[in-house]
Amino acid sequence: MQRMDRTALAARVARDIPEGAYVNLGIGAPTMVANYLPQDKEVFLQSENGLLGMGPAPAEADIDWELINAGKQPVTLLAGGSFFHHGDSFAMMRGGHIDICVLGAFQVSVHGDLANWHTGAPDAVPAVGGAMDLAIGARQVFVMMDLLTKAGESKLVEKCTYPLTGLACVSRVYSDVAVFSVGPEGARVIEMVPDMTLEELRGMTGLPLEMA
Amino acid sequence: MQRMDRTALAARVARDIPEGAYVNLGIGAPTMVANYLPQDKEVFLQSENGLLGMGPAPAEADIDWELINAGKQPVTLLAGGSFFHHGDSFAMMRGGHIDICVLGAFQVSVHGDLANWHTGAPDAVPAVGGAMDLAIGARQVFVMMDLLTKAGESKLVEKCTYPLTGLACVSRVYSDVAVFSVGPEGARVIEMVPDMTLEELRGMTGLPLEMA
Amino acid sequence: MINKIVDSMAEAVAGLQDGAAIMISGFGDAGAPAELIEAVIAQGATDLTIISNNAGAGEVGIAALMKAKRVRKVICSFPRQNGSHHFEARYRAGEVELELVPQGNLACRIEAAGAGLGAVYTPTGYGTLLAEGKETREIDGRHYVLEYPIHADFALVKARAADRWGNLVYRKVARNFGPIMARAARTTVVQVAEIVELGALDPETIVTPGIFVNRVVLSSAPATA
Amino acid sequence: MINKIVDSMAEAVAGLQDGAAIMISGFGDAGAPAELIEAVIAQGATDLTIISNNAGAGEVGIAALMKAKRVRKVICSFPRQNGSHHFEARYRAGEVELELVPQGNLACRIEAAGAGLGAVYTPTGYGTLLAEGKETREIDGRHYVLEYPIHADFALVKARAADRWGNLVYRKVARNFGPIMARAARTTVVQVAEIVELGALDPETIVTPGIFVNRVVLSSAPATA
Repeated sequence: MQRMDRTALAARVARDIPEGAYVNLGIGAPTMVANYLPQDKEVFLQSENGLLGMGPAPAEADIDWELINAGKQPVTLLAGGSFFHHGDSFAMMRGGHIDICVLGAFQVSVHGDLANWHTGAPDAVPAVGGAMDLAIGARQVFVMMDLLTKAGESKLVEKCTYPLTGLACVSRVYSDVAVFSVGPEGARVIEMVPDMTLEELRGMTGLPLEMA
Repeated sequence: MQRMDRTALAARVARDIPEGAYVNLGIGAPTMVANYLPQDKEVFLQSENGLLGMGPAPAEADIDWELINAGKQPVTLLAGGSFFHHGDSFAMMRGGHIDICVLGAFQVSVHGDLANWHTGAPDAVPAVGGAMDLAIGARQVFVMMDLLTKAGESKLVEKCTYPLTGLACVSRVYSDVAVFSVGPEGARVIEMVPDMTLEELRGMTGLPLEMA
Repeated sequence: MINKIVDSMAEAVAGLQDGAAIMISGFGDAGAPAELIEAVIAQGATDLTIISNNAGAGEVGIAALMKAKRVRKVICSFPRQNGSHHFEARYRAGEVELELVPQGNLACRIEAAGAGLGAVYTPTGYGTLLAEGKETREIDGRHYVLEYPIHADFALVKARAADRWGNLVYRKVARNFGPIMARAARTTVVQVAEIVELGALDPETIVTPGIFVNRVVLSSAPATA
Repeated sequence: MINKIVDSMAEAVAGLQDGAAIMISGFGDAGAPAELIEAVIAQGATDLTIISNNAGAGEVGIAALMKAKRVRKVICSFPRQNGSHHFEARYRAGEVELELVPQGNLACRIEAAGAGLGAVYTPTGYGTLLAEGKETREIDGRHYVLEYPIHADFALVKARAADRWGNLVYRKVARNFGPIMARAARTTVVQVAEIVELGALDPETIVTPGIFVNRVVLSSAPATA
């Protein structure tokens, strides 16, 4: 079975982002989606620390530590980009102005509940950042994740056991072996990697999956 | 008895505005206070339609209908002034950032209730503008008014009979014959015009007034 | 390539439905998108709810909408002013409903809509006629009124300049309600005096980022200096 | 003549009391007023509540305040990051209380304070651990959590330039929390890279009007181009 690696997965997510979309890419793997957006189409990247129209990483010589993304990596600003304060930035999210956000996850439920901020470990120092705002604010939330944990447990679940980030907020899950829709009617399989079968996906997840 | 006319009253109010104060002057007579602020002191005038650092009226040739005050009269902007939107403008007021606002009134109660937006006439088309926001937002609300109506009734009252603009919001009343403090402990007389007596003020208002 | 600039006022207001709620920027004439309002009259939508600071004065702008009997309801702070005879006539005839809102509550309800808040507790209006029947609460010794967001189907906004992504800058006090209304409507349409190249607006000084703007149209009125 | 410019970092933070609540701008290092924080350490106030996006990393800024054991409580969204060992050590030792707030709720609670709102209903956090015990309400079919304003005694803000009235402009994403914190504190102190003549800042592009600023101090750090 040919799993998608992170770059293939980022490219797959990028294919579902239409021209003109306002998009927030979460910290970590979702940031890579930017590398696969078609050069000839204009997609607007927002970063919650106060910029819209984010461009690619700068050359070493052009790094400016007052021009960084939410992951604190140096970025650039495209012509037509803008800066704004945190109040306005989160109004953009909470107010439903972001079309798509792409996030990582520990778990996603078949109804779209998201757990991605806290492992629930009692000794962990918690940190949430903008995860909860993005989860409930964006019109569509795409999750990018491996379907299974390293221990082989499904991260697509009937009900999340990790502390939730947001309820019923995810619409799609892009995993290394399949793409799912999730929501009020449960999870459906949109596509699978070559050689993957529905039966196998059911086995991996323990869910009664059907094709969308 | 020598009553203060509007210009004398405006000059009297101006004397109580310290340098550095952020001040909003209401529509009508309060606007005249600006003419009596000392030239050598800096007082910051805010107008709720989105400017801070308002200057005097322009010369005829310099009138710009996109540079007006809340009364829709042409004004100027001082060096150091700024423009902002209505959300920010009313955050300035509601958030307690305006030190003093000066308003006209139909009635003020001895406890500082203000009535200045509606006569209560059933056939009147109501209009409120920013009156209620100013009344409760500014740290101090000064009222400028004649003490009596044309019919000879006191506008400083035990309890307002006109519809209220705000509760317990006025701290001082500058009238044509006396200056009063109002508030939790009731009305007190701060000063009177020459030849006015406390007895006469009691007669005019029907209130058991004492000197502050 | 994304280009939010449309070629005509008619295109700018296309799709406006009967019964729509429309926000209209402006404080008096400053910032009022007169040409867009003319286009609404020409377009024909009726039974409109108008959300604006004023209810129109004279013969153009919102007053012309009133005169043309296109308005069912007005949500505003200051409907009574010199020349507001068209509003007053409709209002006294019982043809137009008025929701009178203190100006700062109007602003913060529009802001709440744009920012996705469900409701806010505001001190303005507490204990007055305009808070009658509304839920109140005492918080830290102060009294507040619960006010709900105001959303709109369309916002008609006037700005000074825009680029093809819909980034906006305004001019002096014509800014007023424009930036907050642009955020609170499903479709935001902006009449500008000037269209500039992408990148010509300084990213530090853009007041309304293009994310809040759907259509931009060039005004035929001369730009103010 | 009003001149909000003070001559030293010490003067900028004068009057800070033990037990004060301090807002500190910055998202990571961008916009963090490092010199003002150094001045707070030198000034000696302790038992502080820090309201900021992060809880410090490395050895300077908020991390230095943590190391110096001046902090009783942190209200922030993202305390755990590379180099946040000083916070983590104090937190695990039970010496520092943590109120974890989603970043957008942190922003809107600070905005509510500056705008004089009593509370707001926000959708963020509904149904999660961070809303446990909080009042909730369903409005138009959506669930919201009631969140209260966050006020502060001092705000320490970094901006690019100021004039003597305290008007501010920022630089790129160093703007972040500065403008909203400046409005929410009793005393707002700003560290700037440049002081300009009154009138040198374009009135259309001032981000924080001077009404929100009490003291301005020139940073000795070189201005970023």
